[in-house]
This record gives sequence, C-alpha cells and structure tokens, in this order.
Amino acid sequence: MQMGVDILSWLLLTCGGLFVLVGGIGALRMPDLYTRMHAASVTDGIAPILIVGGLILQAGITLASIKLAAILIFLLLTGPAASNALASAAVLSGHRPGNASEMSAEEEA
Amino acid sequence: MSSWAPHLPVLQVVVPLMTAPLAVLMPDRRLAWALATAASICALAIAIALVGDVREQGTVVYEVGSWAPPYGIALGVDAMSALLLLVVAGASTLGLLASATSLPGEIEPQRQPQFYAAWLLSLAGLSGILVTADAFNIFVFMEISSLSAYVLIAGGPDKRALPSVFKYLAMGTIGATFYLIGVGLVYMMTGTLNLADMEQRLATVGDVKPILVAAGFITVGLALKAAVFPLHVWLPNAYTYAPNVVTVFLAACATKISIYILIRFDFFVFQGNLTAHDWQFSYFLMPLAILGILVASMVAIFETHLKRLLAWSSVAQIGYIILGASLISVTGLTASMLHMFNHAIAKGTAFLAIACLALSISSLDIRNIAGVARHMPWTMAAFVVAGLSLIGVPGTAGFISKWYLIKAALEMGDLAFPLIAVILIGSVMAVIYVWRVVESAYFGNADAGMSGATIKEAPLAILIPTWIAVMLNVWFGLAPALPVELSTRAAELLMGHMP
Amino acid sequence: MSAVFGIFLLTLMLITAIAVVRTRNLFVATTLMGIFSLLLASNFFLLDAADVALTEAAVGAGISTVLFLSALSLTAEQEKPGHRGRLVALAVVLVTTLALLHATLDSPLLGDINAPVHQHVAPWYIDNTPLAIDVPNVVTAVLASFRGFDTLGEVFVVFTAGIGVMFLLAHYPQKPPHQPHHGLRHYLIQRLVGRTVIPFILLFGFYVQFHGDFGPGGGFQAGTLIAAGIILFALLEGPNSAIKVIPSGVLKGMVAGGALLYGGVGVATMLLGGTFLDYSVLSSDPVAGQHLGILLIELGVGITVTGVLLSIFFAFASRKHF
Amino acid sequence: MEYLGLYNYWIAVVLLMTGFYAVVAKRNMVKKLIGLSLFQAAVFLMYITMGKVDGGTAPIYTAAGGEQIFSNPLPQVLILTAIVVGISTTALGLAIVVRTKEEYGTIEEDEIQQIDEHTSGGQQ
Repeated sequence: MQMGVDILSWLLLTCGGLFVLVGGIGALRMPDLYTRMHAASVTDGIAPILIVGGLILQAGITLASIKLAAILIFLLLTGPAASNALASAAVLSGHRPGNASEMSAEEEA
Repeated sequence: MSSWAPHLPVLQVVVPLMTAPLAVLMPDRRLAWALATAASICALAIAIALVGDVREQGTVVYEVGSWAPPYGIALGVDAMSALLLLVVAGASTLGLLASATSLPGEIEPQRQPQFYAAWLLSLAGLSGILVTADAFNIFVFMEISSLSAYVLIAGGPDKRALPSVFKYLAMGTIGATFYLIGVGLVYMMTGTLNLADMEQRLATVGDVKPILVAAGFITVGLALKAAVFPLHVWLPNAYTYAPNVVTVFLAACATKISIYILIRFDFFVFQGNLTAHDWQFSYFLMPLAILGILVASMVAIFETHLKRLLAWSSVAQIGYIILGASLISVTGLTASMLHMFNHAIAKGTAFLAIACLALSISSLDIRNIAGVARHMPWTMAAFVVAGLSLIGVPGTAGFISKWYLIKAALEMGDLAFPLIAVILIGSVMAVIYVWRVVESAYFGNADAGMSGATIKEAPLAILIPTWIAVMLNVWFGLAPALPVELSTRAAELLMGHMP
Repeated sequence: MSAVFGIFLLTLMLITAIAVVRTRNLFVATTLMGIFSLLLASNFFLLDAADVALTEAAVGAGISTVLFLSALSLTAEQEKPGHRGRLVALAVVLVTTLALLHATLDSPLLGDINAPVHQHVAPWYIDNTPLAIDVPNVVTAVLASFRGFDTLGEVFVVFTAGIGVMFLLAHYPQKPPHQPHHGLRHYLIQRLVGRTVIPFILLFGFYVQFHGDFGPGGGFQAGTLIAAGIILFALLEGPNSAIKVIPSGVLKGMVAGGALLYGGVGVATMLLGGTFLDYSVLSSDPVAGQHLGILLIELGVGITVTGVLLSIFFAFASRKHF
Repeated sequence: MEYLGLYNYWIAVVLLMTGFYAVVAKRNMVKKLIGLSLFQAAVFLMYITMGKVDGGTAPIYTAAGGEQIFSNPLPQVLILTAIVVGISTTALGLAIVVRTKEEYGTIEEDEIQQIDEHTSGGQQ
C-alpha cells in the first residue's frame, strides 16, 4: 500500500515538474505579452495542483497536509486573479494583441 | 533621585527615547518643544549624575533584563562615555533652547512635533551608543541616530538638502554595514558580542585572517561615519543645507561618537590581541589625519558660504582628534578625548552664532554680512569667541586640547617636529579663515552689504543659549579640571588594554 | 542532499542579483528584487532560520516591493545610461572583494559543529530557555527577553522611519490633493477575490502575532502581514476608502502607541523593582512574568510595525503626480 | 569537498560586491537604493550561514522532544533586527527620492548636480 502511494506521489511530482518546465519554456519562446501569459499561467494553474497533490500524498493524514491544502486553495484563488489583472492592465496601457512583427516594432519604438 | 540611582545608565537612553513618541502625539508645536527641552535637560542632569558616579566608582555597570553580560546586554559607563554624554546632552539642550526662535522660520508649525521627535531619537541613539557595551547594540543605536539625523537634515526649507542627505544616507548605511560585517567576522571567531568578553576570547584565537579583515572593515566603516579625511565628502553639504539648529547639534557631537566607537572597539578588543596592531592603527590613521587637517583647512580658507566654511573646519578638527588618537600614548589619547569635548563647545557656539545671524540675513555669504557687527554686536562677539576657541588661543577651551596635542607630539621623539609643524600650520590656517569672517563682519562697509535698516540684533531667546555656550568656552578654557581629569582617566583605561 | 539545493538556490540568487543591477527598467529591477528576496527566504529556510525566512519573505518580497513600486509610480520608470565613474567603482569593489575573500579562507566551514560560534553563548541560550522562560521558540525568547534591549532599539528604528517619512512627505509643494482615487473599482474579479482573501490574510497575521512563542513568528512578521492585508484592501478599493477604515489619527496613535507600550513594559519592570526589561518581576512566578512580558512587547512591536508600514504606504499613495 | 563549505560565504561576498558596485557606480537614486538593499541582504546571508549546524533543525522545541541538534539562534536574532533596519533605511531613502523628484524634476544625480551648479551659479 505504502509502495503504491509513494509511486503515485512520485508520478504526480514529476508531472508537476514537467508542467513547470513547459510553462517556463513557453514564457521564453512565445512572441508577445499575451501568449507569454498563457504559457506562464500553466505554472500558475495545473502545476501547483500536481505538486501539492504529490506532497499531500507524501505527508499522509497529518496537520501538514491540511496546511498544504490551504496553500493550494490560496494559490488557485490568487493565481488567475493576478493574471487577469495583468492582462487588463496591459490592454488598458494600449498593448494591442496584434501579430508578432508589429508588436516587436512597437516595443522598439 | 536615590531610588533611581542604580538605573541611571539605562535612564540616560530611556528618557529621550520614550518622550519621542509622546512629542509626536503633541497637538501643538510649543507643547512638543517644551516636552523635548524638558527631556533634554533631564538627560543632561542624568549625565552630570553619571559623571559623579564614574568619578567615584570608575565604571558603572547595568545589566538590562538582569541577564549576566555575555548572555544579556550589559551597559557600561566609564570616564570616556561620561565625558561624551555631557557633550551630547549639553549640545542637545542648547540646540533645543535655540530652536524655539530659529525653527519657526524654517519648518511649518504642523510638522514641528515630528521634528522634535526625530531630535529626541537622535539624542537617544547617540546616548545609547555611549552607554552600551554590546557590539551589535552599538549598531542598532547607530542606526537610530543616523536615521533621525537624515530626517532632521532633510526637513529643512532648502531644496539642496535633499540630494546631499541622500548621499549622506548612502554613505552612512554603507559605513554602518561595514561595521556590521566587521562585528560579524569577530563574532564568527569568538562566539560572543559583549566587548569585554570578546577581548578575552580573542586572546585564544589570535591572528586569524577573519579578525584582521574585521579590524579593517570596522576601521573603514567607522571612518566613513566619522567623516575622516578621504571619506568626508558627505559632510560639507549635509551640514550646510540642514536647518541651522540641526547643524549646531550634529556638528557638536554626531561625528565624534563614531570616533568614540572606533577608539573603544579598537583599543578594547583588537589592540591587546593582534600583533603590531598599534603600528597598523597609527600608520593608517595618522597620514589621513594630517592630510585632513591641511586640505580641509585650505578649502575652508577659500570658502565663501559661512556654514560650509565651518563644516570644512569641522573636517579639519576631526583630523586633530584622529591625530591625537593615532599617537597611541596616554597624552595622545587624552588630547584626542579633550579635543572632542572642546571642539564640540567651540563649534557649537560658532553654529549658534550663525543661527542668530540667519534670523536677519537671508544668504549666509561672507559678502552679505559686511559691517553686520554694528547691528548685531552680541552675535558677532559670540562668533569671535568661538573663532578664538577654534584657533586655540590661550584662555579658551580650544587652547587646552591644542596644548595637550603638542605635549603628546613632543613625546614622539623623531616624529615630534613634523607633527608640531602640522598642528601649528593648522592653527594658522584657522586664524586665516576665522579672520576673513571677522574682518568682513566688523570692518566691511555697511552699504556694500544688505541695507542697514533691516538688520536688528537677534532676539534674546536665542542669544541666551549662545552666550551660555560662550561662557562654557571661557570656563573650560580657564578651569579645565573636569574634562582633563575625565580624559586622562579614559586614556589610562584605553592604554591599559595595550599588550 | 540539501547542500545541492543550497548551491542551486544560491547560484540562482546570484544570477537574479546581477540581472537586477544590469537592467535599466526600474519596474523590472523591482520585480527581480522580489524574486531575489523570495530566493533568499528559501535559502534561509534551508539554513534552519525559519523566523528569518518568514520575515525576509514578508518584508523583502512583500513590503519592499510595494514601497519601491509606489515610489516609482511617483518618479521615473527608466534609468538613464551613465558611464561616468565606472572604473573607479570597479577598483573600489575589487579591493573590498579581495579583502573579504581573504577573510573567508580561515573561517569555519558551513555547518561544522565545533565552530567557535556554537561554543560559548548559543548553547547557554538553548539550554536555559526551557528553564528560565519556558518558551518553545528559542529565537523569540532571545529576541524578546535575553536581548530585549536590541529589539527595543529596533522598534524605535521602525518608529524613526515612520515619523521620518510622514515628516518629509507631509510637505506638499501645492495644496494637498483630494482627487478621488477609486482604485481598481471596476475590476470585479480582483475585488471579489480580494474580498475573500483579505480576512484570511489578517487572520493569519494575528495567528503569527500570538503564535510567536511557539513557532516561527512574532511582532515584526505579524505587523508586516496585517499591513500587507490592509494595503491589498487599499489597492483594490482605493486609498480614500482604506483611510476611512483606519483614519490617520488612529494610525499616528498606533505608531506612537506600540513604541510606548514596549518602553512602558520596561519602565514598569523598573518600577516593580527589577532592572529595565526584566519581565520576571511582572508577576509572582518569574516564568509567567516572562510569558506576559514577551506577549506584551510582541504586541507593541506588532502595533508599531503595522502603523508605520500603513502610514508610509498612505503617505506615498495619497501623493498626486507632480 | 572542503571548499563546498565556503560556497555560501563566496556567494555572500559576490552579492555584497554586486550591491556595493550598484551603489557606487549607478547614478539613478532608486537603483542606488536597490543596490543598498542587495548589499545588506548579502550581509544577512553571511550571518545566517555562520549559524547553521550540520543535521541541525530550527531552534524550536517541538512536542516530540528528545535530543535534537539545534542551529545557532543568535545570528537569527541579529538578522531579524538587521532586516527591519534595512527596510526602514529603504523607506526613508524612497521618501527622499520622491521629494527630490518634486523639487528637481529628476532622480538622476548628474542632472541634479547640473541644476545645482546652474542655480548656485546665479545666486553666488
């Protein structure tokens, strides 16, 4: 039984790690602000669920796992709200989601 | 007072510290001023009582929270700190008495309670440094006094105060952090923060690399805070553009406390344990002191703004204090401690006279005060006495410390002649820059300067503290028994720690 | 194993620091400083400094970023390139670096048990805390009782910063502005999320305040967290409505009151016959006295830090663009 | 392996110098303040690295009790004080920067010096 839980939590942690990696590479490779935000919100969305899930499995039924669950809820609440604020601020400050070439020109100006 | 007698060292810090938040809560500026002055006078009374205790018992020790020294924080007041406590409390009291008339012209009434709170915090920070015997506690109180000094300087009406206080903040914080690095390295090798305990445990550790670097960092950090010659660039502008009353207080005691920490830390902790450290200490600081005296006096001669002239003269006088300390002899250290005391009185009087002048003359330029002595005889007379004391004319406080400095130089054998030459050249340069001001004030033709009608003598409320300072100058010039005794005991205490 | 984590985090921190110095956009530099503080906090946690990690995260990543951003909104966003004095600076920096590296050659290695630091004063604290003060968190015991005078000085450093900022920024070149600044009023999502999260932030702040004796926590961290909660409310609902929640008179009372409470406890112990800040005289049983003393001064610290951080933020926020 | 123990100190030294360089070389006042807080953060790291004990835990007595090795509490207490001192200095520095921007219109030290020389030239 313990063996199964360990393997499952190990699996979850690795997937979470991979998703963070994907999000990081996406944030670098994407051309303009909005697409980068899509990539970055991967590390904000799915990755914490997987990683914290893996940790809760490791911690078992203890006070620590309740605290971990609270952290997960806090992350899931504030992450998307922050991305939303960032996106609307970008729209307000005149960042049109145009194609990459026009965008980079405008950034250079 | 008998029930409070054992608590005196901690009360010296707690009284100004606790009245600062009260001063902020005061609705009216006059109430805040009254509270601040009462706290300052009370601090002066405690300092005088402490001097009495020190002359009887030698060192007054106080354990905060009744935990034994290396584990808790212990306070220790000896001859050295008692002497400087008198300077700090006295300068603060005179400054506050003068601020009643000098401040309204510079700071709006609704902001004055916070000004007085910052003043009390600076007083508490400086007293805290003098009273404590714990290396990290010195850092905390150094930060309190520095932060409140930045607030005091930046509050003035002159917009040029802002960039100069920013430079002072940057350099002061770097100096304090260098001191923190030095204390950290010494703590790494000894495991304790109490100065006396540190000295004993250092003997077993000996000349290890971190300790040598720690001595270097502490000396450079505190030299930066004390505006020793090459690291003094923040001082002239900071003192020139600060409110006049703040310059009185800071010029009298702020930089001297950093020199006090340097001397106490170096002699109490390093001198006994590091080989040839006395050679390093004197041959690092003596050239800087000599350069400081000569270059700063030279710049002061060609300076036209009155406050900047006196600020450069302060850099030169700090050179004298460091020169005395770097001779590493009982008379040398006595001369250094004496000059801290006497220069505080002389420079305090000079800046008080400037504060009186500033009430009726807008821009403190030598050309603008032409012939002002006829309209402001008392103010200029005070400035003349202060100038004489700066030069070191017999009969004034300045002479006593110059006399001990020359006596100490004589003991240095082959170095005697060049040292005396430097001291005399410094005094001659002081004569020149004081004479330029006096000549313009007394013999300049009145019509060239401001129109005679508007200038009238400074009000009595500010003349009283100025003339109290003048009387102190003359009193400690003629009867210097107390400062000389305290300085000699301090010097013997310091030299006791030599190998 | 944790050494590898340490080295990884330290190297990452160094890269962030160099990026902070090189970048010319000040907003980017401030955000990178936030990342730097978070990495520093996780490093502290690896080095078994739980209290310091909590403080560094709350102060370094939280309040410091808020202060820098609010100041930057009033000043410039871009730093102008300047190359004057680069060589002199490099020379000075190199000399100091060599001196410091020279110092580390003989210093004890990371974590070796018989380093002088762990011999003299530290074991005494660890052994005597359960006896004299009986508080699980040794750091809080040392901070509040053994070296209480340091912390008193520290509260007055915060107090000085508070009145200093109020003193400097109370000086308005023109008439003080009263323009209605309504914050992110029409951002429904943020206000909803904010309204659900803020009570928990304040609750966590109070938990840290009164939990300081048993786990990592204490006055400073609690003050920072509570101030962060109220600043978040001010950002969402606009500073004017936040000032309605905590009027400036109350703020000034909090700033001065906390410092007076801490000093008052010290004076009270003197009146009761002990030395300054000797809490054992506060009640018949010395250990209970220590508990009471530590609780009171942590409260004083928490009130002052909250008051100061809020008054600094409001001083910056209520300033109009000039 | 022996030098691995000093890695923390070397990183602290390089961080110290990055901050110190930023304070000395950069002309923008806000960048100087950022350099100052970097400079102080490096000193904090140096202090806390001293306090670490191999296999030690945070110095908190847990219910589990029993013989545990604790890391040194004293550097942590000192650094709690130093962090607060650092943030107070930064807050005061930022207030001065905001006031300078209002009085001079710029926060670059070179431009401020030019404005001063220009105005003081007139007044002298």
